[in-house]
Amino acid sequence: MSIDSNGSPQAADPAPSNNGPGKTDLVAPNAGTGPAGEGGAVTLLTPDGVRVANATYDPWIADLTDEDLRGLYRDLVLVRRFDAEATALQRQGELGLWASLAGQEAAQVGSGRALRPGDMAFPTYREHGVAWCRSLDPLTLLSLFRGVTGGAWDPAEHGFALYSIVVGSQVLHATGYAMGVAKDGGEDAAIAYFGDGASSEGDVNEAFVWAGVFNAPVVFFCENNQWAISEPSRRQSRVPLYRRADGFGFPGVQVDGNDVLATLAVTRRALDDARSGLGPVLVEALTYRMGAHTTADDPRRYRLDGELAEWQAKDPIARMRTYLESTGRLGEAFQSALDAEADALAVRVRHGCVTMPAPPSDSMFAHVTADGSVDDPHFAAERAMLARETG
Amino acid sequence: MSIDSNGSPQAADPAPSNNGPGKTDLVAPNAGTGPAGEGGAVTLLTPDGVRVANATYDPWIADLTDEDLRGLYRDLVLVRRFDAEATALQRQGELGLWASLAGQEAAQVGSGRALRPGDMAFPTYREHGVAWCRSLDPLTLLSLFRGVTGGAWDPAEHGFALYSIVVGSQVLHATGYAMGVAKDGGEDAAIAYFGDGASSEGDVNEAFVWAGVFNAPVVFFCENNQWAISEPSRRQSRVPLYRRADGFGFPGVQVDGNDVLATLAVTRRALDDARSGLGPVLVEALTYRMGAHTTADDPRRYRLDGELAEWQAKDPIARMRTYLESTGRLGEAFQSALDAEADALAVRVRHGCVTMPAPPSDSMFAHVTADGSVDDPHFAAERAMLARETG
Amino acid sequence: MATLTLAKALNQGLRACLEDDPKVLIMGEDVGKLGGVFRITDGLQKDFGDDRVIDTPLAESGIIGTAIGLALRGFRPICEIQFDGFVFPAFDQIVTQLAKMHYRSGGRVTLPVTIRIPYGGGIGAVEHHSESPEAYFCHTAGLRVVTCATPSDGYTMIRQAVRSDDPVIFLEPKRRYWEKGEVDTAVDLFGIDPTSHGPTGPAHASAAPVLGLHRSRVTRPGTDVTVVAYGPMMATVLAAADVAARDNQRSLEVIDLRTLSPLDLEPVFASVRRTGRCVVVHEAPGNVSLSAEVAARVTETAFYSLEAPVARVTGFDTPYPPSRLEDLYLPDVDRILEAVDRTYEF
Amino acid sequence: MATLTLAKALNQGLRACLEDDPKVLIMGEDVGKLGGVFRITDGLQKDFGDDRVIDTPLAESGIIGTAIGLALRGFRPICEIQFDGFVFPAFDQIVTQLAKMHYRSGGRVTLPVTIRIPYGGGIGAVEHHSESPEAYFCHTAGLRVVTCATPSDGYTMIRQAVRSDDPVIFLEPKRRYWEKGEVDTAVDLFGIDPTSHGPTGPAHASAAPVLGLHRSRVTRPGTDVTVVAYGPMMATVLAAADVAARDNQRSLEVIDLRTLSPLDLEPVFASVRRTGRCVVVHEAPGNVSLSAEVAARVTETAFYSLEAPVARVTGFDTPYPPSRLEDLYLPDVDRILEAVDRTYEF
Ligand SMILES: Cc1ncc(C[n+]2csc(CCOP(=O)(O)OP(=O)(O)O)c2C)c(N)n1
Ligand SMILES: Cc1ncc(C[n+]2csc(CCOP(=O)(O)OP(=O)(O)O)c2C)c(N)n1
Ligand SMILES: [Mg+2]
Ligand SMILES: [Mg+2]
Repeated sequence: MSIDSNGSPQAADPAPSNNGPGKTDLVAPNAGTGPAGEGGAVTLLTPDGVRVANATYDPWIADLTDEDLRGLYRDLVLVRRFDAEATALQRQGELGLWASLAGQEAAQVGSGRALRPGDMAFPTYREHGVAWCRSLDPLTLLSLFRGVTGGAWDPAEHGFALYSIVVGSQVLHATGYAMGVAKDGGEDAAIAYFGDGASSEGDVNEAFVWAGVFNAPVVFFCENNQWAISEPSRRQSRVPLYRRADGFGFPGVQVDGNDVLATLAVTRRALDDARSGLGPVLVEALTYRMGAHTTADDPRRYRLDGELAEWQAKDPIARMRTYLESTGRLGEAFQSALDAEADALAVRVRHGCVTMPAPPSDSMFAHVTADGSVDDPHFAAERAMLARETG
Repeated sequence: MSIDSNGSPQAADPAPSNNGPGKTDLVAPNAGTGPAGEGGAVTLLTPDGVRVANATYDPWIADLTDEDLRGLYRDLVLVRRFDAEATALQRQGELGLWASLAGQEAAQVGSGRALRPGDMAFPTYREHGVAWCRSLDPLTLLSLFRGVTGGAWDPAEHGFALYSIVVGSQVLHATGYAMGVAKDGGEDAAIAYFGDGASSEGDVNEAFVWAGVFNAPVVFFCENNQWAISEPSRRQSRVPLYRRADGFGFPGVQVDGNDVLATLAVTRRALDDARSGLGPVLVEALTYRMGAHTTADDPRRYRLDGELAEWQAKDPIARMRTYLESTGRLGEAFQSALDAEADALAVRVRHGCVTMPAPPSDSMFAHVTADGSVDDPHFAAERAMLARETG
Repeated sequence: MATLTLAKALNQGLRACLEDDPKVLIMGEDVGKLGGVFRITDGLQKDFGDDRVIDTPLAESGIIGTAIGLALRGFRPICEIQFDGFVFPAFDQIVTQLAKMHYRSGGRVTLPVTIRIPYGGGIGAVEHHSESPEAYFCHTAGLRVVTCATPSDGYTMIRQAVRSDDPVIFLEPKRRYWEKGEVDTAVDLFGIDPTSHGPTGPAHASAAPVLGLHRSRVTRPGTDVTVVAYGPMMATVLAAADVAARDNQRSLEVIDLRTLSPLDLEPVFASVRRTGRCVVVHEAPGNVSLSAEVAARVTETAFYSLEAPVARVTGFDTPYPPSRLEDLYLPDVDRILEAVDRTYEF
Repeated sequence: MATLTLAKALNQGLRACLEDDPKVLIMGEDVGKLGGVFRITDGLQKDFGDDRVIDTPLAESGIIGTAIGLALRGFRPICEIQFDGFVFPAFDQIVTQLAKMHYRSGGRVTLPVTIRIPYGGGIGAVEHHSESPEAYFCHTAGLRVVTCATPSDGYTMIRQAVRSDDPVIFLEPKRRYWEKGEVDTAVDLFGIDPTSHGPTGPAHASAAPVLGLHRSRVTRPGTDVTVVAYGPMMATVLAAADVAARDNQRSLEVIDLRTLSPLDLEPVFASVRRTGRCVVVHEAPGNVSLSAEVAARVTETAFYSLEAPVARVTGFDTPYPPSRLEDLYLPDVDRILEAVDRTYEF
């Protein structure tokens, strides 16, 4: 496989590329293979940017070319830049709210780039990095947070379902979708994103029941960013979340979610298992929400001393940069081109956001239902009343 | 501990009695210690009525006197007789519905007798055997199925919560109750009964989350009677249900639910763990619903060939009788007295049922809310209207 | 034409749905081998396979949540909720997801999910088996809510509901399952050009016109009082109309709402303008209910025609009582006639 | 007397609840260190410990279900649902368990659980953060539903609600959290003999009488039109009354319902008998809503006093729209005055 630089993954190419990291970079002898307990979270790239060997997962990224690796780095940098711009826009009153992904870029890009075009991702409200990988225009995301739309893209067009705000609800949708894939004989898979907090919702656990019983091709991707607003993840479970899968009879694996390579490898493998009829897999990506829950939140009230610093040392972007630099893969030309691209992206996002037209007032009445042949005079009267009011 | 013959357990007596089965009956060398996988479901009494040794669980019933053992047998016999009478009453139109416990007597009596007076049991709609152990008059149960009450006993009086028809809902109540026990410093425990089907409900899994996180003194007692109406238990999980606990970080154990001694031992241990601050335990009791789901059901439509016969060979009452007889514990006098007691119970139940007065019509309006100081003329008008009509 | 029970008519309607469109699925608890606790899906798994008629795990949120996912993949799931009282674990998926995803997506996503719910009392059941939850769904924008009162409507309406691109809550009056009526199963519901009128519109010209899914019907014409009802209460109201005609010489015009959301009240308004009197009947509790909505709209629209305020006959504002009391709880002929009388007292 | 925001008044009310009774608990998502996303429980965990102010796992059914269990053990839990749109996962526990267990038990079990829900729109939020779900709860027998419009009522009513032996849905108009008003926190709500009037009755004679929890209030007397509202709409209605007085010389009598179930409509009936005109206002969608119920009851009770049908001003029957449209969605002064005008057109 290769990952193109326009943000859409290409069809998988099983042949490992010969200038990939497989041979040259293996400096540390071992790492977790997941399920943890057999060695902890799967890591392929240490916080210091050192590539460590992992017999189980190395083959899953053996095909990556240098260009692919730079592509991943580019994704990380650009989504962080977009995210920072969105946060700034919210502070300036241009967005009603923003849920920052800062700190979670690798978990999102690694898993997002593991997807094939035909797969369907079911996000929460924070998967801007996955949206990016699914070629969704960042401005489309902003239209939701600006209060202009409900988040109105076409899931089928992007392989990316609508943002889901009711915590956990989308995990059942992903499972049903995957059941449908199995029914129509497709080779696609579904991936359900959810947080550590969401793991407590009945819906998420019912999805585990369903997926196990129907052996649905779905990957449950839990971004454990350590917090559900102000509650630490131990308030949701006294054992690591990847272990939840045991109870439902399918594999769970813990991955270093700040390691884009490990996340890519683990998600690819999980998707492959799902596709090949092995059923669901739960991936717990250990990561950290570096910012506030949303721009409405104040993490100073609950965050632990030193925690942010500890996780900053594990920053997903810094480690990828160190790795690429130290292995001579990141030239200055690429870096400055990327900086320019990030700046351009920020400018485009800002301009697009502030010039985004307000929705026409009548749009409030559009698409409440799909069947236009039903006439309802009561509804029509409400609509007419608003039309009169707005002139 | 001893178990009195009036249906109320006495306070625990840790000293093993010296004429208990501990020494004389150990004819088979080993059995499961649960969690299964370490030897399968815990069994202390084989289907042939042979007592097998189990180093882990033998001490938990070492205190049982011969009288206690006969008391357990008596419970099994009487609840089956009551159940059969209720089924007959339903067929004759005296009850609207009946959910038979036939086949599950040992699971219910074994666990019910493991409880202390201060404990609180949270039943489904089928725990007539547990109700018996909690000294609830069988007629009180019938009032619910006759449509005379909503199942209106006082949970606090009996340590037995109301029957719960919405599958799974009561498991959260048990968990909250147990949290309350921990808060008020009590030594009580809660036990939540639920079926294999119920294990799929979000509420049950949320209860597991809660109990784990708050280390609540609650035992989750799943009566896996193989069916949820017409659906086999593999439609709820592809792995044995006791394993669900793994995912939430507390122990799960599988017990032969047709073995009253094993069920008693396993539940006692689980309750003891809960009481001593070790937190929740999931017990999966393997048993079988020998009758229909309820009197409204027709199991011929879905039951597997030979299944009933297979389980009849594992009958919980027959094996206990064989055991008691073969070890000389069941004299004829006891047997015939018990037969007479069963007949008398049946007569009392039948008579009490058919003579049960219909509820006064105004009772429909009683107890909708508790705070009588609120006057609501609208509600009063409805009440007055019915009073006029029934006049 | 065949004489069928409502249960059988629904069963045949569902069979036709499965035949019409390979994307139609049936899913729910015990809908397979057992054919559902009311046998409405009897024989369908045998004939269409367990890939299309699916026994699900016991979790209602899961049923609706996965149905939404299946719909996103292009399927048209028909979900059975076993009894009215067990729809509430699925309430979140219904209200926040199923009802709103089309809107949220700006019309890009359609969720053609039908939720069948046997509802209402009168069968001597224990708690949670006799509820009338329609008000909850009617208050929720984005859902369509319909109910049938006859075998013929059962057959037709389930097919129309499943053809609808909107989520439809399909309420089945369970105590009428065993009542019989004439059903024309040969009717061509969707016409030669199914797009020309939309799935809920009238059939093509050559067939007898089939009433659209979202149309109410004057079931019994009359001149003195307009009585509005639906579902399980229709038979009771028609019986009351018989008694009124015989004992009081009063001619009741009986209207079957059929569609509870959106409401189709034009026939009601027209009727009230003629009769000047209106009684609305349902067995759901009265407080903040459909009868309040109908009363409010009728009053607003036909204020000067009304000789008396709209009278409401409903279940009491208590939980559904133990079954030995349900005959007193449910509106009956006397209570309906008493309300009719009330409209003459003003 | 102190000048407090509604948020602070509720906070102080909750503090008093915790002080009054050691069995009172607060539980919900983020209610501890964070003090809730609206800071209504600010400082309470610090002062009362995490055994009494409990951050729960993220699962609403779990919150209500375990609160029921805690109540069965003798506690009085106050549950916070973080936003209106997130109460639906708990709907089953609320509707089938919390509301009905007292009835089911023949009065032997009481469940004094209070569920606090910040509700309503107007804060520029994303989907599910601006819902008005009161109709669902009002339609459910066994629940009590109340809402406050002022800091003073916030302080008093939350204490009364927590004292009530019934489950109470306590709706807090979130966009009014930061509006200020006078609060008498010294008021002795329950009197010397708390049993004499019940927890929701008037205080003992020596104090200024405190309005019972289930009483509506004439907030602004008037003579021409009766306007009924509650919660977040009260401020809007009062503003409309100012404009009407100034621009049209019309005197609106404004009634704050406060208690949504049971309704206390005697003051409304009395008012309408005087004014002959009635407008009911809420921001929840109109279809099968509280305004329908009020309109139906007012019409039934005061039919011959009415000069015009009761007018309803409500949110539209759409999902709550994206926030840039919410000002057009929510009833405003103009829409209320337009409805007032309508009552003169008949
Ligand atoms: C059903 C539901 N309950 C509550 C909320 C309010 N809420 C929004 S995000 C959030 C925390 C989610 O935590 P987590 O699942 O860990 O995801 P994260 O925000 O950390 O990415 C809460 C409680 C919600 N959106 N949905
Ligand atoms: C929430 C809910 N959904 C559906 C039902 C209908 N129903 C009653 S019992 C039952 C099967 C329960 O199976 P299980 O949990 O295994 O218990 P068992 O009846 O076998 O004892 C079903 C589906 C219900 N009571 N509650
Ligand atoms: Mg999180
Ligand atoms: Mg079962």
